[in-house]
Amino acid sequence: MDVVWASLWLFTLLNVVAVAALSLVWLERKLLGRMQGRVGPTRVGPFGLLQPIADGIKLLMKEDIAPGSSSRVLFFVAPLLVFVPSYMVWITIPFGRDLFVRNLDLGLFFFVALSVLGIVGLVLAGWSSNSKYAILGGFRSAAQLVSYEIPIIMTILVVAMLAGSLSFRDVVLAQDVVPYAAVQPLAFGVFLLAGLAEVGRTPFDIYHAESEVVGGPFVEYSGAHWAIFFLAEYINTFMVGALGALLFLGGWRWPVGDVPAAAGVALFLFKTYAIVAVIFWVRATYPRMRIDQLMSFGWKVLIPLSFAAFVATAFQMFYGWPIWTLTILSLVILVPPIYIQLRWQRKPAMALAKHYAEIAVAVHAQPRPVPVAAVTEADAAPGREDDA
Amino acid sequence: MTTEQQHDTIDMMLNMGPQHPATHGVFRMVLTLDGERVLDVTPHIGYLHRGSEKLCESESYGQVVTLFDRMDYIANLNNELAFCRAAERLMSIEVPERAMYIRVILAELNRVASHALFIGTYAIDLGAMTPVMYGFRERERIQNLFEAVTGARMMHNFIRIGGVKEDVPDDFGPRVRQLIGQVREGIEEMDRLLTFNEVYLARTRGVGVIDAATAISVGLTGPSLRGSGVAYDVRKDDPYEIYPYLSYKVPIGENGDCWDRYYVRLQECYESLSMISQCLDQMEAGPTMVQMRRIARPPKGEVYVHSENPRGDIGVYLVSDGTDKPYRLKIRPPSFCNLVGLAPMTRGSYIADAVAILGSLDIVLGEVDR
Amino acid sequence: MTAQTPNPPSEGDGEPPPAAAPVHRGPPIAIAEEVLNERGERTARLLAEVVGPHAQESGGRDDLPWAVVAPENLVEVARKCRNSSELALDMLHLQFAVDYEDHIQMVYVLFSMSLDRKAILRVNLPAEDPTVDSVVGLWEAASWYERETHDLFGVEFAGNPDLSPLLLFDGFEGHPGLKSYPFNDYQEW
Amino acid sequence: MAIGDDERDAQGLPLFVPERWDREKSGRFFDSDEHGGESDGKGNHPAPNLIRSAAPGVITAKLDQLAALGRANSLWTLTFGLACCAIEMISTHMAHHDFDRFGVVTWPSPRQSDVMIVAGTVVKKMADPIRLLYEQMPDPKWVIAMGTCATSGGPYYKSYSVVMGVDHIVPVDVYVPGCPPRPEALMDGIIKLQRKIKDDAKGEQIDLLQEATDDRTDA
Repeated sequence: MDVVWASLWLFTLLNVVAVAALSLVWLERKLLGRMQGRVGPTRVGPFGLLQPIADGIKLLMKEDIAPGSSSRVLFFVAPLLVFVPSYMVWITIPFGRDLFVRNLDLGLFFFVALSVLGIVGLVLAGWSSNSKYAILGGFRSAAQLVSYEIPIIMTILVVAMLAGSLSFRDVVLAQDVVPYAAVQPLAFGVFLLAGLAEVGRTPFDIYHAESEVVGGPFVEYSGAHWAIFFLAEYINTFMVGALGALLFLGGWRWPVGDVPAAAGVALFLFKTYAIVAVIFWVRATYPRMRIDQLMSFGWKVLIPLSFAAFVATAFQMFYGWPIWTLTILSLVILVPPIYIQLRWQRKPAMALAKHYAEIAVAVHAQPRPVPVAAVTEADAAPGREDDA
Repeated sequence: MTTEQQHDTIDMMLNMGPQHPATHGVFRMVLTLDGERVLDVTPHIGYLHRGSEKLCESESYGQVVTLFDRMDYIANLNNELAFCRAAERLMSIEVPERAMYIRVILAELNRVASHALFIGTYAIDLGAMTPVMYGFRERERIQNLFEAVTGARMMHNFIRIGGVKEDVPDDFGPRVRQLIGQVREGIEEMDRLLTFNEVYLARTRGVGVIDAATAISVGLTGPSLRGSGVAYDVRKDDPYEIYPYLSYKVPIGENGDCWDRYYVRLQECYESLSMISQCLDQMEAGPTMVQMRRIARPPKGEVYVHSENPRGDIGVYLVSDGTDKPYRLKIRPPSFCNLVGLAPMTRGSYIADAVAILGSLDIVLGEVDR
Repeated sequence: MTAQTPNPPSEGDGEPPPAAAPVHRGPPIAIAEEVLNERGERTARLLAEVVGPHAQESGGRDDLPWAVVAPENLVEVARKCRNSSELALDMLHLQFAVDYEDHIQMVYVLFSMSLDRKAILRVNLPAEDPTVDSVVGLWEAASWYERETHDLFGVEFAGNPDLSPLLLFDGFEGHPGLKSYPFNDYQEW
Repeated sequence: MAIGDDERDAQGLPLFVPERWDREKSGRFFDSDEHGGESDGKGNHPAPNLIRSAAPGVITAKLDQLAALGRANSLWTLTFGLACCAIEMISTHMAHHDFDRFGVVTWPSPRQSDVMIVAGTVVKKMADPIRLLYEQMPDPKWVIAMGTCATSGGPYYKSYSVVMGVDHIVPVDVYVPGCPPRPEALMDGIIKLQRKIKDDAKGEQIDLLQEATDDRTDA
């Protein structure tokens, strides 16, 4: 009997997640449009709201080409391997106090385990479509996503330590006094950056970079299969927003405490969309990093920082210092890398720009010959003067 | 460069084909890759070879100006100016002062529009979506003014042999001053967004370095050459039109990497804007066309005239046999010569750098293939 | 100038012109006078020293002196121009061919970035099988110029490592740059 | 590809003969058919598929119009600029003219694009790549020939290396005149294409030329 309930719940979850992803598609095009001085889709329905639906209909109705030289079965399985994990994670994510499909008490662990599966689908898509760009994109995605799992896991461990439990609900309930973003700003920052890389948004979107590998693993997909990839990517972005809201901003509880479910969900969605808007804002401003810079940033900066956050939390909990010492500790750890970054990259560039301003070759205007009223041959044509 | 591999691996040949978002049109690059590292680049061009030089030989001098518009289709007025100066030098015509001022104002505005487009497309090659929108917003403003003066957004056919087609509209002065203010703000906006952006610096500093000697031997000219430290600018070293009467600074870089080439072009925008305001102050009333026959018929002889285009040093070698059609007309396209420098710069870099280096050379395919 | 008579149909129409020079029925052809300004005079004197006996003809216009050199000692003269201290022509600004129907003339425009000097070297080649030594060794810019001239004019460059087609596609027969290439009878396809 | 050796002309370029131009149908998923219906290049006539063969014409009429509405309002163009018209096409996509209002986004890969805007002079060396790109695009696809060069060779009609119009290579749906056409002209071309898609789905064939003359008469 509960199989029917479970399938009903899963079906509604699928719809909720799909609608959320479509709203993200619309929000991205409108937000990016606004930031770039243009309007974004306006013709398709009021304020362009039907634009994602029009895209969806078109993509479903399109011919779905599998290139002749590709291994057909793997080609059609790969999108499912990417979509299913990103959808299954939503089972444990609570929208409100008791608005969830299953409240696993190992919710965080379940999320970490599933988010790694998406990589298999990407690499399979890259390899099975038998095109050089796809293979390059697939290997890049493998390298990037694996190396950004570790910072995410460490920051989630920090939250688990603070909350004392691995279930999403308990984490949110534990944050009623102060959200963990205030307690551990370092972990919040590392989580957002690693989340950006996990989802492949700029400045970490190297595996489907348009100008280098032309869409990466998705190059050969068209029509419905490509739509599944597209949807999975937006669901992942929504997931990073949701997790940021739940783990660090106190989900549906923080400022208002216990409120009726509807207000709680509204608050949770507001926080999620705020984080997603920041992700789109970063996409509009930053260029893309190169693959070796991305790797060195991941391994040399994010992972040490996440370990430092972990150790700081351990110290605070072991010695039982008051909670605000942890905030100061994590801020102290956060400031030096930012200072070093500015010191070694921005200042020398500014100094170089000043230096170039000095060594620019100045050309001084020669006195103009007295302008004769009518133009006659006597007016020495400047074109002929030679002495520089 | 690459450590010798124990097992023999085959280098992958990646074809960045004629249709590729980063190749600015129909330019094809075959990269020999060892993983992500580029071992060698073999550029293939000719996908837009329309035979303009052969066409020029069967059209009269007035008609050739339109073909020059379509060669470097981002700096149209500068191309028209290059050809008209060659024909005027051959016919030894003195262009009236006011026509020269109008020409220089429009050419410098076109240079600013071209550099604004460069900053935009270069940023989108590296992944930033917003500067290209700001760049094209400035370009639209300048194109609106071009439309008021010459009647067309891109293919103006306004600079003629012996002067300009007609005088500028009456509100030209105040309108250009207002335009200079707006465009300066727009470019400063792009400057604030991009120049000292950490990720942008990481992607362009020290990438695609070429020293002055190889740059000269390879034939680089214009901002790409000035990025490597050679202070050669045709407006300074071989002054033409009314450039000797203007005071400005020629920005040069030192390390010859992508960021220097970008920064030289950015500073050139500001210099061009200040030049335009100086021209507006010095311009007086007067005729805008020299008295000559409608069909230009230069004497038999040869002449070589070069002028400063946004992309580099465009040279026009005109051989005339006395009839009203040029006997042979050879154009020295700066983008064509800058492309020769692509291979030495890109060896040993990554794929992402190959895209950045190609973008920093700012090539236009209509000019490369003619 | 006299009133402009309608221009006679240009020689290019229909079949290629007869071997004899086409009779020209337009207004008298004026010859452009070639006068050098003093900067050009200075460069011309330096060029005369460097080129020395090899110069078959020389002249100049404004600040651009030119000298005609025999094809066999082109590379030697070019190397001297490039390496000489006071001429220092370190940039090959432009290299192309002009088809005069009875002979093909290669033109090398050389610039000096440091001393701001300019000079032109010209080489006359027979029209049948025009071959000349390649200057790729002196200036790397020559590689693409020579490939393009080889495509459009069929001039062979001895010593250029790869003369594969640059501007035209592989199956293209004929050299479109030559005057003899049919121009107006375009086949619609 | 389906070009035999005999179908190349003297200069080795593919002769394009619409009738004999057939494409092998690889595996289809949803919309188009499995048994190789002939796509007559009109792009918008989706070959008969599962639903349409089950209940011909009855319930599918509305489905076609819904599909056409979806297709018309989300035309994804292929990033494919050849020459000067490409600059005007880019400035149409940019902030001032903003193609995004019509749902038109430029996409780098041919697999995910519906419209190929051929913007610029079609050179013979570029003929094969254009043909290849057209064949890589999934089925309901359209071509806009932007500018006189793509329509009929433009100012280079006498040149030895220019193809006289892209309709020698691919079937074209909308021609946009101009050299280069203003961004507003390209937007008008896209709007005409949208109307063409919607009217094709209704079954009646609108004749753009005739309709253009009507506009002139009653203007």
